[in-house]
Amino acid sequence: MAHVVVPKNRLNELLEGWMKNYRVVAPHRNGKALVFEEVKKASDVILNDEITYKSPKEYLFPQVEKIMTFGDGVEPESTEVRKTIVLGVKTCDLEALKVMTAVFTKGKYTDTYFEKNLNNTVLIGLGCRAEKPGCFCNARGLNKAHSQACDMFLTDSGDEYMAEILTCKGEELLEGLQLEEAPSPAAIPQDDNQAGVLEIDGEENVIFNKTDWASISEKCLGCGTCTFICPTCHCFEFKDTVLEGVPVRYRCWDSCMYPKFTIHASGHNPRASKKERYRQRIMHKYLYVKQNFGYTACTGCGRCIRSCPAGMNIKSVVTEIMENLKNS
Amino acid sequence: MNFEKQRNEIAAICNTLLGEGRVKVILGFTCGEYEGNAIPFFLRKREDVDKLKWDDTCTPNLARYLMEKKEGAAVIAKACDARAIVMYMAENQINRDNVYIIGVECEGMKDKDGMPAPGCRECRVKIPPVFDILVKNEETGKQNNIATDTSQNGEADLSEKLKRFQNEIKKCILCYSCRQACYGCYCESCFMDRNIPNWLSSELDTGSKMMFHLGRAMHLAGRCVECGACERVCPSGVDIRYLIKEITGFCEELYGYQAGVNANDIPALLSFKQNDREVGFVGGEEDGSCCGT
Amino acid sequence: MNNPYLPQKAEIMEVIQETTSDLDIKTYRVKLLDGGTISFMPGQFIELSIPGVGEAPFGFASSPLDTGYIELSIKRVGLVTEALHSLKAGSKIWLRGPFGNTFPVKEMEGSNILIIAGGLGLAPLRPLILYMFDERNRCKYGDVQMLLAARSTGDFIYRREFEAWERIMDTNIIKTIDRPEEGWNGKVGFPHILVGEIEIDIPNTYAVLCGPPIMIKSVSSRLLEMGIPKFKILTTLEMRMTCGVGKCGKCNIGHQYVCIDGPVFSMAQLAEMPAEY
Amino acid sequence: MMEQTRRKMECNTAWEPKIVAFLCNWCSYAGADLAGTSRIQYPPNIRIIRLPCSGRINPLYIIKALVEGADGVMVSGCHPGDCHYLSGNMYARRRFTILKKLLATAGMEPDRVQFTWVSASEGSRFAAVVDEVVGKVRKLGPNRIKGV
Repeated sequence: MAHVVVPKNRLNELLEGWMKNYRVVAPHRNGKALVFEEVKKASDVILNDEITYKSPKEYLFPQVEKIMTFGDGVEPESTEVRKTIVLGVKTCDLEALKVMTAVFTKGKYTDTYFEKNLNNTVLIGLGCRAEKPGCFCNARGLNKAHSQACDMFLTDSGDEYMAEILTCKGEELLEGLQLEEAPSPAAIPQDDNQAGVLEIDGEENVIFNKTDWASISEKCLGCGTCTFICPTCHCFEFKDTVLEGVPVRYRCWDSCMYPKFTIHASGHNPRASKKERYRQRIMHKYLYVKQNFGYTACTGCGRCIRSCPAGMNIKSVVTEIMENLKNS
Repeated sequence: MNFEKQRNEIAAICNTLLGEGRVKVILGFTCGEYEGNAIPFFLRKREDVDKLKWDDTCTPNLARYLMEKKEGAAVIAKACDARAIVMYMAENQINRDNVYIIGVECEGMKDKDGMPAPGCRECRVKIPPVFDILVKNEETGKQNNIATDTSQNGEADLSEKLKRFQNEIKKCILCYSCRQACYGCYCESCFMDRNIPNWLSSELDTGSKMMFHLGRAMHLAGRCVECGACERVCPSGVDIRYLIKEITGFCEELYGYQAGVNANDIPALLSFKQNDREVGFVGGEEDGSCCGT
Repeated sequence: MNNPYLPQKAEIMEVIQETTSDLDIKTYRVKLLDGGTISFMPGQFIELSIPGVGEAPFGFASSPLDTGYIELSIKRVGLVTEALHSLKAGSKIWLRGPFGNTFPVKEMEGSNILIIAGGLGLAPLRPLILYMFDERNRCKYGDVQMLLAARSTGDFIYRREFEAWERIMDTNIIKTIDRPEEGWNGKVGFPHILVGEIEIDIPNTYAVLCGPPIMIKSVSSRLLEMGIPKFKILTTLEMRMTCGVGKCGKCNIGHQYVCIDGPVFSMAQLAEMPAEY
Repeated sequence: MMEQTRRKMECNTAWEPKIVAFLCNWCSYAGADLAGTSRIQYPPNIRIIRLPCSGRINPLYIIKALVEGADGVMVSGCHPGDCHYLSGNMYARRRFTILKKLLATAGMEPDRVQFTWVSASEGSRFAAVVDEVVGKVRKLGPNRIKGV
């Protein structure tokens, strides 16, 4: 579709216009941390090359979401459909949302809650310039400068943003703003240093059985931080409770790093120790999702590496697995 | 600084321990792949001794790993790690004879921005209270300084305190990394994970976070060794340690118990005296400064 | 789009106490309140909710051909089952399903069937048994042999039906308990040993087993030794299936989800999957 | 939903404090019983939960009650030295002292949580304590720890 030029000095005007009709979620400074939060003032938006410590997945797949109320019948919670703009989403997170969209909407069943949130969200991507410490999107074969997995993609070019309009939802946002059209660039922005693609390339059973998971996971504290800040982690649990006398069901994020994640009522636990749980995390990301949906569920955003209290590094773990495989 | 000197001394000790086969594994630090920070390291072979790291980024509390390796382990222990080990001994979690402690006198660690790490800012104990061998810091040779912390917030009024608590709660994402990194949170099954009874609040968001942090603080009352791990590992920058610090200080004030100093002392909440003060009880003593009305 | 998480309200019509031992198993006969039916095939499962308490998956235990109601046999073991066991006829519960795959009833036609069940493991096989015993279907299957095991006589579920099942032609039921008991005239011992005593037409038999994990493992390796091919040994697995629709990420074994790719697996499939169940 | 409740509470001029009372079986519960059988009047705002001993009162019970919206919590056991289990209340005394400090640090009005000792023979003291506790909580108004 079309390309338009958004001068940076008109950005605030745009934002204020959007805020009238949308909830605008954008990177915003809360204390020291940069987080995706609803912004009420255009000046609160921070569009830079930093990466937020959490991914913006919570606006499509909230950490706690009321999904139904029990009464005479069961009422699905009509989560107020708030049209939302998520602005400034980096390539790694956009690609991750692609994975999550596949998991929730492909196959025999569709997760209607995720789908509804997705339909009411306009994603505005932002090109990324440099890898931050811990980032490894290059190694994962991502083009951090460009992605089409959104409604509009911004590329910073000094005094202005080049906006690539990718969907009708994106087009709607710019209606009536009389922005100057730009010729389609001859080539999409490219990353200069794309390395090979870091993948686990092997048979499920072989990786499962031939890797020394006990020593790989030895340092892991089992805290689950990695899963909460990961842009592709999507496992959840239902929690039932009684609110003001009315039984309700919530859907909450869960983490494969927790012992209670898979425990049966009988007490039997198929993943009883951290070795099994860590194995599940790596294999789910690099093998299972790939087999079921065609994507590797890790985009190299580096969040888990930066936030891990024990210094676990998924990139080196994957590299180690592949080296072991080659040597054996 | 003489980190290099200390490191060499530690390496020599490890070399001997492994050479003599006295331990199977040594818990220490090595260089992390991300930003060169120190990360936990399980040293098993003599040829890996060179990988040991000792500098001002060695923040992780290694005592936690002793709960998985109760026998045949040595641990490179800063004062806070050693204090945690003292608590494990006081609470009958590990047997002193099964752990070899390489105590290291510590001047405090730095965080990512080069500032004193959480816990180190107000650290009162530089020399490990328990060790088999001590690696001294010759430049300073300081004594443990039991000075009271001055950064208390006893003066703030209630609504400010509530606001502070609510602000911290707001940032929390309930990932439990504070719990997992804490030496003291070793329950087989944390109350937050239990189904029966279910401790989560019926209002899942704020309520459950409050339940978790207040419940955890209560469980650490008089047991916290002020290593700062909870604050350091939090991905959201939640500081709930001030709550624990306050009540730990209160335990010391009321019951004269300091956590992680002497393994033979009975932890404050596991003992009692006939004449314990009844601060803030109905008909009991009123305490204007902290608990009064 | 259908919301796969929304349950329908149902009513408990009848509660049958199955066991007389300390293993508290009850069978619940339930029907949907709006008059609708839940049509399912043997092997599938359903998610049962008790408002304010939670939701848990259970295998169907009634005949798929009875459309007026469904039955679920449930042991009191956790949060949801505890609450369920306090409910009486007339109480309301919520159901969603059916989910999961089914026993390959078409492929099994023409073969002899060997059913091996331990304790509550008989419950998810009962739909298959009743399906085969239906007069329209009985002629499609050969001999039906059953080896039913329980810890003690009081632990057998569906005892009241055994006699009727035995009367059906070409059917043989062997009952066994773990330890001898006074007045017991069946076998004593574990199924993986007793299965060797059964006369089986090896090339022409499908074996279907369900029970505790240890029983599944021991019996299946015995059956393989006896020469029954892997793909003809079927079992049904239990996992913590929160969503039932392959989203929540809890019940996977390798890349397969027990809730959508299972719960029925053949030994041929299980041999290719990581051993994590 | 929370917002609605609050508004409901505010509009409703007849707000009455809800107070959870955890009582030990041997002294305080018997004391409450005596207050009842002696027909001593005390405010009906308390909901009594009986436990074997004040030493069995997990501090989490108190935290949970407050987080779930109780306006106050009252805890009572045998007088120090009179515990049926010899020392349960002595441990409890330390725990409650610390808990009260913790709640105050988190910004909770200390008067919402009241600890006391009532013996089986102190029916009138029980009534007086309840009176005092209800009065103090009433003065504080509804519990707003969650900021709603």
